[in-house]
Amino acid sequence: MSAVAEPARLAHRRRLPGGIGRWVGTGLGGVIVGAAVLVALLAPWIVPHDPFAQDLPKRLLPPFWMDGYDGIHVFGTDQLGRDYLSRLIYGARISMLIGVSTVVTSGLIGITLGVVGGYAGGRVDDAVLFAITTRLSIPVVLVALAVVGLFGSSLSLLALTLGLLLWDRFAVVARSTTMQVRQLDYVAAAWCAGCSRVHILLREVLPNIASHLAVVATLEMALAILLEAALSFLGLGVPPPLPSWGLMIAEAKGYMFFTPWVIMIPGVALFVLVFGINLLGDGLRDLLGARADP
Amino acid sequence: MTADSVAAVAPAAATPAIDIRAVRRIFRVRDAGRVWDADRAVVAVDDVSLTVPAGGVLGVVGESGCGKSTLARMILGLLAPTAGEIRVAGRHLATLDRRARAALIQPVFQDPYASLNPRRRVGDIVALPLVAHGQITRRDIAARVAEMLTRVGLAPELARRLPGELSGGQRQRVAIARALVLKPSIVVCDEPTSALDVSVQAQILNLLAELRRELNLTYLFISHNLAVVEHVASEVAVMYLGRIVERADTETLFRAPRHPYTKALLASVLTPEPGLGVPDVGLGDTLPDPTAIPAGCRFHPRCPVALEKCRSIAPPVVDGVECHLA
Amino acid sequence: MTEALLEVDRLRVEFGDEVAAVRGASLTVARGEVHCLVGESGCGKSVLALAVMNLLARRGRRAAERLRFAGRDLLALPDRAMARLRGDRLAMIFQEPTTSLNPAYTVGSQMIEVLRRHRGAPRAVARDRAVELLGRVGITAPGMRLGQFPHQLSGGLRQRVMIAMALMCEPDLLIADEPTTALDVTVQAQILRLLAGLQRDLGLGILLITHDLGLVARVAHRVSVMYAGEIVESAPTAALFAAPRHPYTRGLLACVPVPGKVRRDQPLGAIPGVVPRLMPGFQGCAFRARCGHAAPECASAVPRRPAGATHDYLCRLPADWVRLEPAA
Amino acid sequence: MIRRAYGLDQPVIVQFGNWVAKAAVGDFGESYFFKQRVSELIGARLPITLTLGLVGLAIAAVVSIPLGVLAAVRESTAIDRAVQVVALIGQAMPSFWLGLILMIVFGIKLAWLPVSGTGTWQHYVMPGIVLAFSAIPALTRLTRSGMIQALASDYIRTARAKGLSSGSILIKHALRNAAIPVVAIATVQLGFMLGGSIVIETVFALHGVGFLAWESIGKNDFPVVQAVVLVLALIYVGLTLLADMINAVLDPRLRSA
Repeated sequence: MSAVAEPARLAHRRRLPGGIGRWVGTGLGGVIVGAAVLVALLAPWIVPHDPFAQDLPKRLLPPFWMDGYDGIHVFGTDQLGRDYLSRLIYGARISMLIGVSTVVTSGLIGITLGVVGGYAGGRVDDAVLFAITTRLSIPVVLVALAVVGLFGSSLSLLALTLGLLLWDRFAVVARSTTMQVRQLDYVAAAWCAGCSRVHILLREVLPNIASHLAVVATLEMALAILLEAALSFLGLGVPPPLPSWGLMIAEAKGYMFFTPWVIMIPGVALFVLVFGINLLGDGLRDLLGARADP
Repeated sequence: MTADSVAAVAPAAATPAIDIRAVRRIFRVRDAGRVWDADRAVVAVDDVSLTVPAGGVLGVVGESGCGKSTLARMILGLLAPTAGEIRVAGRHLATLDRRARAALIQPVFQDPYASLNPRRRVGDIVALPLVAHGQITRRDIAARVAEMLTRVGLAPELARRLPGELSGGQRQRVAIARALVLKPSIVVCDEPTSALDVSVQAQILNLLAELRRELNLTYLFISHNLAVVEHVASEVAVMYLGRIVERADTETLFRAPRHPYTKALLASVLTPEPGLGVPDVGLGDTLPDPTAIPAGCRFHPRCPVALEKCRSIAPPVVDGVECHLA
Repeated sequence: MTEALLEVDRLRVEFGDEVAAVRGASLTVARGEVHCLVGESGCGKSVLALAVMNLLARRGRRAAERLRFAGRDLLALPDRAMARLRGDRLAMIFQEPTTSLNPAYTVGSQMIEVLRRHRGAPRAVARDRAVELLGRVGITAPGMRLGQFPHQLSGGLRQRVMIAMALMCEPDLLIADEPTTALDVTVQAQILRLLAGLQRDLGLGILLITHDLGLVARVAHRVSVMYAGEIVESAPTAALFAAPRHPYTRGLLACVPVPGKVRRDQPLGAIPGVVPRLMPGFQGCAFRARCGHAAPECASAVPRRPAGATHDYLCRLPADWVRLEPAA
Repeated sequence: MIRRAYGLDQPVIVQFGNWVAKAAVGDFGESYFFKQRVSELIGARLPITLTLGLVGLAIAAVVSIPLGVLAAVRESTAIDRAVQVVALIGQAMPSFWLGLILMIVFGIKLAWLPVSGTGTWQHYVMPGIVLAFSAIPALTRLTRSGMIQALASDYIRTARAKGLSSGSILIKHALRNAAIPVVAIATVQLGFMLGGSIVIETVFALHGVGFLAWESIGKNDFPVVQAVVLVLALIYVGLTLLADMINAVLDPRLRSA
């Protein structure tokens, strides 16, 4: 064949950004997130022991890589003798639940506000902008703590609170990308073609900002998981005896100078999950050519 | 006799395709990042009236920022005029519902990269006006899309492609197909070839001319390129800082321009004739600023023949020319 | 014969293994001449200029038989020495005056740093030179303009500042890449008159890159027509417009609507198809897919034919084919 | 009786209105637990939190700006990837956990730094580092993307065509423009860091307003909590205004019309 490339074809083929390293990173992120989803879904069937069953004589048993491993509790036991691996698996469930529900709630609020403000402009947009600024001025951790402190801790309250607090980045990104897309001529052409506003928003604008929003979703999910852990660590998140990773670290804190692995195991789990979500988000950002900065 | 009585008496053929009365558009702008500043008013289009007869081609020329695109967007219904009224085929644009408007008037924009939704297939893009119009079966839509694509010189198989797979010229053909699929009578072409290479520009201009003859279309053709306008338009309106300063049929305007600005514009057209050198347009280095329109004749700060009265007294319009000296 | 200022011989530029942007282009700019390089978007004309300046993007690779400026071999010049040459003997201005000036600094500071860098001139001397040059490019109240930021100037004024800045060290050659494309027509005429005047008064050589044949006809001494990375025809301006030989040049000229020349309601001449992007290793004439005179032999190496002492073109057709076959 | 003394028998909206009216003149009422004016409590604790925030921001800036510049200059190379991985690690690190780890290593194993408390400058080192971790990813990415954008801009091409030295191109022409968004975000980031300091102050028992708020929530001492939320929100608003002003100084386009 000749070496003439059809110009259009060439323009369409996107150069792989970042090379092999980027693909490895994205793949690793995908594997971590996929594994976490599986573990969370299958938790009741894959736990080796009852995560809530206490066995006080078997307190603080070391994990398999340390001397004194008993051959039964792979990651050892906690200060009440509960199987650490089983609690870790149930903890993944809590993290994923909080992550997903927060993203759904905050995504709905933020995307609606951002798209409407960005598309309508004028006073509507001023109102949206004011809402965003107000929200940003609220210290999230403190308000979430106060809400839980006031109404008592429960998993659903925590999920709802975080969802109502973490929509700002969705709104900012949805607003700025909508404003960009809105002034493109294909939106004008759709208007001239007789399309309704709803059609234009759903069919012309949303598909073209979706990639940016997908990246924001990963960032927010990671943030929500970290916040839940932090709140639980402070004792005002998920109530005991639920095995939130943050709560596990808090409960183990008193023993950490003698048996450091009790905080290492849930901490590493938390780090790896959040790292995986962020890796996936980073990969998405590059593959879709999206951006998540305001 | 008022326009209404004309429309009542004469058959549709005598109704102008586009009829604009005293249209004005003011934008409120705020400097970026300066929330504490008050908005400033920018008069983009100032008291413009014009008509385009059915089947005619009105070329609108002028430099960037003169208001020609704002005018086009008002006629397309994308922007509401601040004052004045716009009629399309004898009907008030403001009272038309979106489907009726779409069936009458359609756009072709400048940048074929921004005017096609990158996430939709070519077939869906061309079908959009038909889908929005409703009452047409899917099979009919597919047939009309294929017919339209062929008509603008594209293979019907391209319907399955995404815009990203097409060249600039092909994209502009898709945009033209979308504009014509509802069989409108008026097409507003806003700089339709400015983003294209000369060889492709010629293809698109030829296509637009062909389609106009066959479908008996009316064009409002906006361009900054006088050579292109001379080639396609039957009448020309020259805009300067939001006003039409000269209006004439194409031959008269190019043979005997009367407004000093039109003369300068014509003088700056560089035809491929070696040895003529670059003309001196004599406009000085002040440039028009739509946020600070001068008193009197708005062209006087750049005008090489301005008189004292041009500084303070707004010029009258005589035979379509807005100038004290015409 | 006049002295050759810039000699480019069989320059090749490739970006990775995917695109050959310039494929053996040759041209010579004489001292004090306006040489126009004309072609459609993507033909490689800007890449050629950037390759001469050694300003290619990091993935760009250049190679040539010869690349000489004022007798110096640019290919052998180390990067540091090349940087010393740029802005001094060899200046360049760009298409977008709006984005080509740094928004964070005043016009004056951006002009002054050129003279300070290349001549080590004291600030006051550099400032005087900047004022003088701003006046020279037709800017009124140059002293006041020096203290202004780029956003306070119009597009036409910014391009004049760019030109003045390029002249700070009295260069021998100015490369101007589509300097008027972003400007209004009336401003374009002013800028072109300015460039033509500078060439005349200062004996400045100009390599002017454009897609506008009208502009070429009015300002160029010599024209090189570029297509798909090659110079397909090169001639003195009058000769090129009087008797273009390459089918692409002829097609391009037929495409341009000329007021008073082309009748309305008659189609313009058009070149069918689109410009191809060529991979490294492409053989034969790049225009053959769009050419009405293509023959099987066009797929193999095409000869460069003379059509006079300083006129040559890249085509299988003999020099007298134009007379044999009058323009359609 | 106690309910009436604190006005708690009135409708919520009236309570809130009263509180806002008093807060506007700097009167946040009295703490239920500490039996002390809330404004005095906060006034005593705020300097500690502000010090922690500024230390954190300083560490973050010193680390992330050079990293971001380096990554941009070496875009799409192994160095760039490494910097981005560092940013990802920072983003994924739970701050309270990092605090505990630092305590084990530097406080107990190496015994270089105090584990908790407020007394000396050493008390701010570990909390400062942990707090910096929360800002480093954002600042590094922003510096990197700002520099990449600046380096790809037309005015950098002009600077190269003018033959300027690479140092002048990088620092004077590119970094100056890339700094505009970085400085603005860094200012706002300080607001977020103050809000986030509650976790770190609690971990290190650093007696700032965050620690105060945490104690008060545990004791249902709501006048204090309300006041801390309001003070942090006001500081955030003040910082956004400051960011706007800094932007106006750095970007001539915003300075004059």
